[in-house]
Amino acid sequence: MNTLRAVIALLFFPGGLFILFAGMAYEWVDRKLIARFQNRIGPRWFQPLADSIKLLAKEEVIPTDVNAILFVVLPVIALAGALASALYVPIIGLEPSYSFSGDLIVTLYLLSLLTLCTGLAGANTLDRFSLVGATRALTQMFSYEAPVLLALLGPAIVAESWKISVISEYAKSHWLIITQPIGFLVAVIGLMGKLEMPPFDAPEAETEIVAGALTEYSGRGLALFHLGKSVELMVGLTLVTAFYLGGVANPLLFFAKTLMLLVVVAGVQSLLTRLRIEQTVGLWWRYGALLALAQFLVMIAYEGVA
Amino acid sequence: MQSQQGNKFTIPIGPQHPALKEPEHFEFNVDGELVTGASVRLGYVHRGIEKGTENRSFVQSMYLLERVCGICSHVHATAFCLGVERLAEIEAPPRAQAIRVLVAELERIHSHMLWLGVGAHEAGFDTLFMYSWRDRETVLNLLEDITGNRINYSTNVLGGVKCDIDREQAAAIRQGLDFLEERTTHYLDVVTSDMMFLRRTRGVGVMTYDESQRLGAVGPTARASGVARDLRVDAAYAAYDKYPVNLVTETAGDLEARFVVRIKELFESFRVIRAVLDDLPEGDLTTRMPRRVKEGDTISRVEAPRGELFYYIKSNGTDTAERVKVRTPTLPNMASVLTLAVGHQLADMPMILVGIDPCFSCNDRMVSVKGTLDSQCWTWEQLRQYGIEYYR
Amino acid sequence: MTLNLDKPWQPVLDKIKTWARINSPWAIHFNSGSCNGCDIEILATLTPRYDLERFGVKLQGSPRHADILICTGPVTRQARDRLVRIYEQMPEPKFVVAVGSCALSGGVFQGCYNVMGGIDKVLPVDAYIPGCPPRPEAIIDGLVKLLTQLQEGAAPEQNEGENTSAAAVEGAEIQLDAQANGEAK
Amino acid sequence: MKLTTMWKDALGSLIKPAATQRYPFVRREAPEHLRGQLHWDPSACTGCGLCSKDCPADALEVIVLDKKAKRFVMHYHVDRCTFCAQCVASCRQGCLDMESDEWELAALDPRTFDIYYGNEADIASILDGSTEEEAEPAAAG
Repeated sequence: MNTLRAVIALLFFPGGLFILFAGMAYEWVDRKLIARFQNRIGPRWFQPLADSIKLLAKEEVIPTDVNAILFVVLPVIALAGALASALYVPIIGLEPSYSFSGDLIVTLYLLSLLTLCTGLAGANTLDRFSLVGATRALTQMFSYEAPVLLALLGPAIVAESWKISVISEYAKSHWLIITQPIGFLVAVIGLMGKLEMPPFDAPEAETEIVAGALTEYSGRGLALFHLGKSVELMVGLTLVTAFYLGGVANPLLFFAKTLMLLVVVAGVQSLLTRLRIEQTVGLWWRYGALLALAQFLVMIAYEGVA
Repeated sequence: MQSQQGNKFTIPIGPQHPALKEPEHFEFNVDGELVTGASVRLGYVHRGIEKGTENRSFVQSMYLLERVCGICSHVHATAFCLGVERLAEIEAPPRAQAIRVLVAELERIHSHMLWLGVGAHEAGFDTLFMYSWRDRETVLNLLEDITGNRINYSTNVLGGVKCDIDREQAAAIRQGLDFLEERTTHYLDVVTSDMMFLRRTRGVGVMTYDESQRLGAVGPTARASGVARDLRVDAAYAAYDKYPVNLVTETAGDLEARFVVRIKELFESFRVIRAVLDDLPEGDLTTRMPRRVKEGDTISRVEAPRGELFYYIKSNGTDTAERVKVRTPTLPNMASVLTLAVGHQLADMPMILVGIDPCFSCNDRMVSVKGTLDSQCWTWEQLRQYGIEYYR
Repeated sequence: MTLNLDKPWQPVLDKIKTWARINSPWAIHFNSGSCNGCDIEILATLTPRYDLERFGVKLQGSPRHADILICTGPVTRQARDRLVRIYEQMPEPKFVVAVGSCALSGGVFQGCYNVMGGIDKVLPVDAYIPGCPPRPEAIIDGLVKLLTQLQEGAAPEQNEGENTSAAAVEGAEIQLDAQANGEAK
Repeated sequence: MKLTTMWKDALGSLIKPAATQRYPFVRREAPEHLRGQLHWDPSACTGCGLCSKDCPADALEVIVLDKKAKRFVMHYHVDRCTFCAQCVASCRQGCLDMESDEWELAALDPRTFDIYYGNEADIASILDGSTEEEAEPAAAG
C-alpha cells in the first residue's frame, strides 16, 4: 500500500491538488486583505482560480530567438519545486508526508527553485525588462537566502535536529517567537522577499520594468509561475508558523495561526513603499544577516552557560 | 532631446508602459542599475490642435483647446477665453470671473491629488495611491455637481461661464473642502514623515535654484527649487486680484519638496475657494459676445496646475482664429527630467519622471527651435506630409 | 490547438473556459492620442470608489498578460503602429474596448492633420463606450456589457479569434520586445 | 520619521465598510446637472442650425425637410458627441436639453450611436431617401 499512499500524497493530499487549491485560497486571502486595507472590496473568492484557468486556456506565445525548451520547461520546474516542498512541511498542522533527517535543507532549496527558474526564464527571453527583472530577482535571492537560512536554522539548533517534524514537535512546547524574535522577523520578511511581495517587489516592479522576468510569458507559463508562487506562499507560511508560532497543533488552530501571519504579511505589503534593489540588499546584509548572526551568538552563549 | 549618450544597455520606457499612462518614448542607458544617459522621443499624442483651430470658429476652438489636456482642461479654456475676450474688447462679468477662479482651483485640487496618488504608485506605495484617489472623488463629485461632467467641465463660454453656483452647491463645496482639508493634513504628514516613502523621495532628483533657472522649469517643479514664480500672484488674471493667493515655495528641490509644495498648494486652494464662496459677486453669468472678433493679436497667460500656460491668439477679423500658439508647462519641465535622470538608479526613473507631473498630451506640440525649420506659414497638407515623414 | 468536438467533456470544458474568461479579464491600457481625461477615468475605476477588482479586472503592464485592450483617444499617425503591435502581442482570445468619444470616431479631433480617426479604423473593436470622458460607472457598464455578451454567445467570440489569430502568429514571428518600443529611429 | 504613517487608515478600513459603490447592482442617482445624452424638443425649433454650427465635433445635423411646415429631423451622433453642451447654450429657442441621467451609453454595436429625433414618418423618409448618401459615413462611424 506504500505506492498507493505515495500516489495519493503526490497527487491529492498534501501534495498536488490540495496544495494548489489551498495556495490559491491563501492568495485570495492575501489579495482580499490588501484590498480591505485600501478601503476596497477586493476580488471575489474564486478569483485566483478563474485567473489560473483562464491563463491555462489562453494562447501561449513563444517568442522567437529564445530557447523554446527552456521557455516551456522552466515554469514546470518552478511549480514542481514548490509542490515537492509541500511534501516535507506540516501542511495545516498535520505530520509531513515524508520526512528524513536534513529535510529542512532540502525544503529550503526546493523553495529557492522558483526564484532560480524565474531568473533563468527572464534571462532566457531577450526582452530588456525581463533581463533587468532576472538580474534583480537573482540579486535579491543572494541577499535574502543567507539570512533566511540562518533564521530557520535557529529553531533547528535549539531542537538539535535538521528534521522539520522534530523541530515542529519541539516548537509545540516552546513558542520560539518569544525566545528568537529576530529570527522570526527575518524569516517572515525573508518569506516576503522570496515571494517578491511589496516592499520587496523590485524584481517585478510594475512601474519600472513592467512585469520583470515574466514580461514575455503568457498563458500557461504565466499560470504555472503564479501557481508556484501561491503554493510557496502557503508552504512558507506553514513553515514559519510551525517553527515560531507554537508548532503543529490541531488543524483549525494551525490554520488560524497561518491566517494571522498572513494578516501581518498583508499589512506590511500595503503599508510600506517599495525598496530599491540596492536598499533591499543593504537591508538584508547590513541588518538581516547581522542580527540573525547576533542572535546565534546569544543563543550559543546561553546554551554554553546553561 | 538628449543628454549624454553612451553605448550601454538601453532600457526603453514607453510608448506603452505602466508607469506612464500616456505614450511617450524614453530611453535610459544604464550601467547596471545606474542611469548614464537619457533621451526622449516626443510626439505620440501630437494631434495637430493648433492647426485644427484654423478651420474652426472661436466657439468650436474653445472646446478643441479644452481637450489639449484632460486633467487641466479648464485652464486651457480659460486662457483661450480670456485672450479672445480681450481681442473682442469685452469682459466677462465679475460673477463669471469668480466662478472661473473657483473651478480652476477645484481643478487644481483634483490635479494635485491625482498627482500625489500617481507619485505614490510609481514609488510602489499603492495604499497612498488608493486613499488619495478615493478622496479625490470628493472633488470630482463637486465638479460633476457644479458643471455636469467629472473631467472636461466645459464651464467656459466665450464671454462668461455656463454654470452657476447656488447656495446648496456652495454648502456642499464647503463640506467637501472640510473633509479634504483634514485628509490633506494627513497626507502632508505621510509624505514628510513616512520613513520608507522618504527613502524614495528625500534627496532624489535634486534640482537646485540655479539649475531650475537654467533649465527653465516652471510651476510647482520650479517652486520646489525655491523659484518664487506664480502667475496667480505675479500677473493676476480673471478674479485672482480679488482673491489673492500666497506663494508656496520650498528650497530643497528634491522629490520630497515637490510633494510638499503641491500639498501645501492644496491648502491655498482650499482657502481661495472659501474666499470665493464667501464673497461671490452677484450678477450675470455672460456678456454678449460677437461672433466675429476684431483684428489683432494677444497673449494670455494663466497658471495651470503644472505651471505657466501661455496662449498666443491672432485674429483677422473673422469668426476663426488665424493663429493660436500654445505653450504648455510640461515642455519646459521636460528638459529637467533628462538632466536629473543621469546618475540616479533605474528604480528612481519613474519617480523623477512623474516628479514634474508630466502631461504628454499637453506636451506634444510642434515646436520649431530657432533655425531648424524655415519660418513660414505651413498649410494643412504640408503639415500632414511633414507628419507622415516624421513618424515614418 | 484542435478541438475534437466528439469528446463528451468538451462542452463542459468550454463552459469552464468561458466562465474563467468572464471572471478574469485582465486589461492593458493604451493611449493613442487621447487628452488623458479618459486615462485617468480608467485608472479611477481601479480605485476604492469603483474598484474593478471586484470583477477580477487587473491592469497589466505587459500586453502578453492581457485579455482586453482598452484604447483611449483618436489614433494619431505615430501611435498607430504601436497600437497595432500591442494588439498583435496579446495572446488569444483578446478583445478591444474603445473608451471615449475620440476613440469611437475621432470626436473633436476629426479633421486635425495628424489624426486618423477612431480605433475601429485600425483594430476590430468589441465594445464602445461614449462619453467625454465617460464616467467610471459608464466604463464599468461597458465592460459588464462586453462580459455579458461573452457569456451569452461564446460562438461569435471564437469566430473572431480565428480571424485574428493569423495576425497574432505573424506578430509572434517578428522579434518583439515586450513593449512596442524597440522601434528604429 | 515614522516607520509607517498610514496604519490608522488601513486598520480603520478593516472595520469600516469599503468606500466602493456596488455600481452595476446599485445605481447611484446622477447629479442634477449631469450632461448625458442630448434630447431635442421639436416644438420650438426654427431650424436655424446654430447648434450644429457651433458643435465642435459635428455631432449634430439638423435636416430641414420643410421649413414652413416645421418638418425637421435631428440626426445625433452619440459617438462623436463631446457632451460639452455648447448646442444647449447656442439654441435660442431652448429646444435642446442635455441634463439627463442617460449616461450608460456603452454599446457593442456602433450602429446604435446614430440617433434620429423627430417625426417618425420624416425619419423614415430620410432613411429611405438617403441610404446611398448615408451609407459611407454610417459604415465608417
